[in-house]
Amino acid sequence: MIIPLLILTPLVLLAALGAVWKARPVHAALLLALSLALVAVLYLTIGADFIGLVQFMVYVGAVAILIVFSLLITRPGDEAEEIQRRPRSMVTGLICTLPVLAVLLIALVKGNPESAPAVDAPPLSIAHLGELLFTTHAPAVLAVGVLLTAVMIGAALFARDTEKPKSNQPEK
Amino acid sequence: MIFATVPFPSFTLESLPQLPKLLVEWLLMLVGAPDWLVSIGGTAAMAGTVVGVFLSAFALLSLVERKTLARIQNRLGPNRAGWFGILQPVADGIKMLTKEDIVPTKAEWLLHLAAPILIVVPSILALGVMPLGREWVPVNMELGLLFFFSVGALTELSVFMAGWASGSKFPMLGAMRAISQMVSYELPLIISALGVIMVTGSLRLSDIVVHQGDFYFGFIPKWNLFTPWGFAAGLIFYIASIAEANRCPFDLPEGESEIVAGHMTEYSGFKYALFFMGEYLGLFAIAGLGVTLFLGGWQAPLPFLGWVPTWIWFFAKLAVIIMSYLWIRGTFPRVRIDQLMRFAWLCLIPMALLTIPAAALWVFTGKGIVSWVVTVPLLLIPWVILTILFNKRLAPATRTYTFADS
Amino acid sequence: MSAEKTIDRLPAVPKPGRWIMPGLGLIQGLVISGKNAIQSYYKKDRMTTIQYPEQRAVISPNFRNFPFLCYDDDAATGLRCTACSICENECPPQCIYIVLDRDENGKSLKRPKVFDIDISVCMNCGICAEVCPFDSIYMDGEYEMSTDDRFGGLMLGLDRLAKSAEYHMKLRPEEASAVMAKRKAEEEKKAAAAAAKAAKAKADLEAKAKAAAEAKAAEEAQAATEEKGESA
Amino acid sequence: MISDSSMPYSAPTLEPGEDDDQLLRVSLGPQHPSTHGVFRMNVVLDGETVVSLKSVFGYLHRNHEKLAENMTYLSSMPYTDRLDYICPLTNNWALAHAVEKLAGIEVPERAEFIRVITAELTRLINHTAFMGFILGDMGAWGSALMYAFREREKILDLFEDLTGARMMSNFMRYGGCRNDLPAGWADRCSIVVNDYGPFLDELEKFLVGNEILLARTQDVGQLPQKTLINGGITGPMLRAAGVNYDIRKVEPYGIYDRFDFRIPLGAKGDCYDRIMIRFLEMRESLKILRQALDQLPAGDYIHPKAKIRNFKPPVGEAYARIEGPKGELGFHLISDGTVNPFRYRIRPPSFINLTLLEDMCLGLDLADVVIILGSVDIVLGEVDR
Amino acid sequence: MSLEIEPIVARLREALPTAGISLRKNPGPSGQHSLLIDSASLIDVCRTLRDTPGLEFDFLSNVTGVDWPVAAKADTIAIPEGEGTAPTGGMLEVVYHLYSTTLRTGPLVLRARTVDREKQVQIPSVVSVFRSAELQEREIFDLYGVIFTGHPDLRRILMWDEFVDHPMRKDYVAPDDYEYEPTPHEAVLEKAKKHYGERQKI
Repeated sequence: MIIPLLILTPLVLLAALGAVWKARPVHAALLLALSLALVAVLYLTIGADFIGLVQFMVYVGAVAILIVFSLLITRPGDEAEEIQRRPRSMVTGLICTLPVLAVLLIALVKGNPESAPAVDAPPLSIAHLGELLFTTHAPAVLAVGVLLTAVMIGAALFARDTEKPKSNQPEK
Repeated sequence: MIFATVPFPSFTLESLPQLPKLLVEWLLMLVGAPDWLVSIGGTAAMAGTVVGVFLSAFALLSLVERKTLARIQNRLGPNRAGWFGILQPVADGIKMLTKEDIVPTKAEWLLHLAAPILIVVPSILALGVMPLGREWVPVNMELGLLFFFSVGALTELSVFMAGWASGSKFPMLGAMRAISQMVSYELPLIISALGVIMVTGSLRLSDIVVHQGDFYFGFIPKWNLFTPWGFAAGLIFYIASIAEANRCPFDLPEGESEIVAGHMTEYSGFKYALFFMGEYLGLFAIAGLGVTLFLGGWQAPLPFLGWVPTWIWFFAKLAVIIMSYLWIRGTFPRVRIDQLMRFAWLCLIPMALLTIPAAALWVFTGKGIVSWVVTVPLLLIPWVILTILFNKRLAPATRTYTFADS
Repeated sequence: MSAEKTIDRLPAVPKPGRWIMPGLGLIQGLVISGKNAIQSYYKKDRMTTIQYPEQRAVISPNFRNFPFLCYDDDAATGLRCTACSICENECPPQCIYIVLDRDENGKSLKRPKVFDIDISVCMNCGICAEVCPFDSIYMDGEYEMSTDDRFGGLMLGLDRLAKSAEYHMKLRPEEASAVMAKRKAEEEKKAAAAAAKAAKAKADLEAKAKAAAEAKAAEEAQAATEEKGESA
Repeated sequence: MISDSSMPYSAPTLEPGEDDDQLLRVSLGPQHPSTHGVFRMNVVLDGETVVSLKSVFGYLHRNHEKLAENMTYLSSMPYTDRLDYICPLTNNWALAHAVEKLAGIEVPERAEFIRVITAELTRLINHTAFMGFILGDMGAWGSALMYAFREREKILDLFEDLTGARMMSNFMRYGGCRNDLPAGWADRCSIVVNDYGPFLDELEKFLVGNEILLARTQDVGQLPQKTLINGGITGPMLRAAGVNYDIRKVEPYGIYDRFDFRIPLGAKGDCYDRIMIRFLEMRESLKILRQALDQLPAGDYIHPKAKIRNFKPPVGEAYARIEGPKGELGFHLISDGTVNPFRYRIRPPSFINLTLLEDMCLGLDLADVVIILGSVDIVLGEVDR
Repeated sequence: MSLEIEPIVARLREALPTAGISLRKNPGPSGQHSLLIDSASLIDVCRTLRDTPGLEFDFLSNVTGVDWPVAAKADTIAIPEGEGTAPTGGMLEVVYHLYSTTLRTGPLVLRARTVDREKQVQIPSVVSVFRSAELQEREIFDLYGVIFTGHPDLRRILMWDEFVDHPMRKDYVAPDDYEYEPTPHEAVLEKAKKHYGERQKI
């Protein structure tokens, strides 16, 4: 069980670091997609098939594609000025991440390993998961559904006014 | 002791495709390899058979496509290489291998190399999950369908890499079109597959095929296609699968009359062949899924044909679907990018969403005559409204032509 | 005739306002391409292509490719061409090159010593055949003339251009027969003219001879009378 | 955009300043699958819509006019086959018509009929090939093209019989034709003409109802009638916009006034109308062909006193035009009495029909540019001369 | 059908009294007589021809460039009625053929001439009146060297932009910088040059 974990986690870290460090936006985006994919593989190795495949589908299939697609459309500028303002962005980045790191370390140290749930719990079957999702957690699913539709309508409205009227020059 | 007596694997015609796996396992056991090595050897052999079968099908399809297109255009098609052109794929393969592989200077060579590989990988992974015969299911995953769609998402990423890494303008345009097309056609593809999951109750593909097992009144097979919601969802799945595989009339990314070869413009040599392999294997995967979901996978069409090995039915149905793709490719012109989008978002997705309540009603009203009476209008009326709307606003105007005598 | 009724029909345009299934036109297109595919197996008329090296397309007798020089009975002597180089002047891309054959003291032998056609320049327009007054140059029907030598290979000299009148007869029977008839008629006319000239020449030869004879006779008579005169 | 007709020209040239990196400069280059030959368009795209389009000519420029000035009148006839190599016989007729007007030569009856028959057969070939090319531009690569070329082969075989070459006909002389119809040619021609009707129905069913074609060509590349006339557009493109101007009726040359045929006029003048007008024109050509084949008289195929070699037209100038399949093909000849023309000018319809290409394509997609160029139906031999 | 040109000239003179219009007879049997318009009033003449209801010449079919190295020769083609043009050096001429699509009247031939062949080669561009002249005038500029003032985009159209000379002029000598390739065709070219050579003299 441990071997895949030991192989994968450094790779994920490396990819994430690359995503942050890379000057060229497209390389950064692709490395981000790689790191998300590796996380999905991590899920698969510990037997959580559903969450692994959904992670792969949602993140690599949708989020990474949207980031990359926007890069393709806007074709962002050159890397020079991005490298030039790197020192300042480094500082702000550290300021934000240090507290998060602190919280993680505390949780790691304070939490005692025994209380963690037994590793060999019976693997969750999809039907059971489905029932759980739509009976006990139904309100949460419905809330997420409403949120998503609101986002979809917002995006549609937002896209509408910037779209040029398609001039088929009926009468120029 | 080395040749411990291991019974030679007994196989019937039905489990013929299992033969390589059984042989490898028998050999390994003969040699006395440890268990984990035997299982790995078996799965490797199974994977080998799947890849072998579908690569030879790809070679055959590249020849059959050129010959059927030729027949539609009243000519013979390749008949010089080998008897009736049978060696044409070999000739193409050799040509592709020997052609010089040019990488443009402005291209990012790593992404330029990675793109074709990343296009072929997902199609083969998707084929691994497909139930090809009663005893021939390479990987019987409980989440077969979900695995199929999540792996399918990788092709868009590789198309982007191909388009962006080539550095020149036409691939850029091609990549833009390809991604927008694939993203907007993945939605109707998945939604139309939801109906089947709801009715079957499981994501395992072999369960779906078993569910479509017996026959109405003895001779009409209980495939999902012959149910109202199944017919609508099947049609939408068929159209969306054409768009997903970038086949004509939706072959915009590689619209050769506008942007030369889209994201594949800057490729030559074997990388270009990899793109085609990826496209054709993707076509097999999508058509295979269509057959599994709606045409009853490896089920026999008529009850008394049970003795025929089941994987023959799967490949026969697959051939029929792919011949229809070729027929469409020989006839239709290409759609423009905004029409493509409008068709997907305004027509396909609403109709696909409609099939879900129809499937629900179908199950709750007991799958009998009553459910037919309930679901058919639920599907038909919105469709008629949609076409009337289409005729009024978007339909092409009918033109009257005057004739001048002087 | 069936064709007549389809001439005036306007294209099948759906009546406005009626509800039409959107996919109808597409299905009609499929039916047509399907029909073409199936009929291409058994209907000869549907087939567009032929298998070139094995089957050959039937070319019409009037087909014109690069020119050739016609000779009557023997390539060296019977060449009809008299090197008048009218075709050389009229050739639009100027691809004919003629050198007149002269004997030692410079008199023209009315025969081309060199007659080259550069078939990489010639566009087989047929003007040389049209303007040739001596019906010696005609357009050939042979089209497989590719060579691997870009310089010498495409420069056809007299040896490769000259072809017999029988070849011309085989190539274009009616044109060749018309030319042969015309030439035979000219021969007869020339022969007749020659015969007439010869006859006239003989006639006035005899006339001269007769005149000479009479003159001689007259002299003898005169001489005889002189002798009589002297003797008397 | 185009303001009112009094000041017709204000093409929206893109100032370099306004260009930012959002715009994509693409050159649909001379080597491109759907430019019907070596023709280049520098297109500036904002996303997929065209912002500016400058066309570049001259890749196939052989300067036929300079050659003609150094050659005799007869020698420049084979070069007219190379102008619009899809319809060589109408080019030959245009030059013969101009020289006959320049020198005042009459043409015997039978030659006039042969000219009308070959011209209308050429119009059939051109419009059938157009259907194949326009479908190819739209993406149905090959099907309509091969059907069109299958029928075109039959007519080209007729031309091979008549003129000696399928395409490079070099068939007209000043005062008639080069040779008479070979035996049995007229019957073979009427068989081909009879089979053409059913083929047109089949091609029409394959093409016209097709929803994708309708969606792709309707309201694409449409211009008002006044701009079209002002831009010098002639031929099916002009009549698709509803302007009733066909030189066979406006200025009847040859014996077109003896045949009854109609001129189809379009409604809006977009790409769909241009396709339909060419369909209906093919049907009218079939009518003319049937009448001409019925009334074909006997007689000599060339004026007996027509001079083939060192033909010297009198001093003067003449401009004559015919209704070619692509538009008004005219020849402006100035003769100074010698064997060579002093000035030999060709009025190429494909070249001048490209004047308004940019106006038609502004605001549309890259895919539309390809179809609009296809609907203009250009042949680069005639555009670049 | 050659249209009678006198009433058109009369209407034009009455509409534009100051314009320099002179009738030119065409000796050939085609009977297409032409109007020589001096450059200053070319655009006004075109605009009146297009807009006046009676004339309505709204379709400029053809624009031809002609190079007259000897101006007097032009008078043999377009015979002036009264005084002939002073035989100066050479000149460049542009011939316009106008048609009316509504009245269906025949070719109205207009001629515009430059002062000489070297420096003063300006002719006002009629693109502002007839859009069809745009590409044809660019071609005449490219092949003859006539500079059309007021043309929106006067560039070379057929030759490549760096090309220097104007190929259609009578005195143009083709540069022999083609990549020379020895062919047995040499003899033919000499003979042709010798034969066709002397015919180029004017």
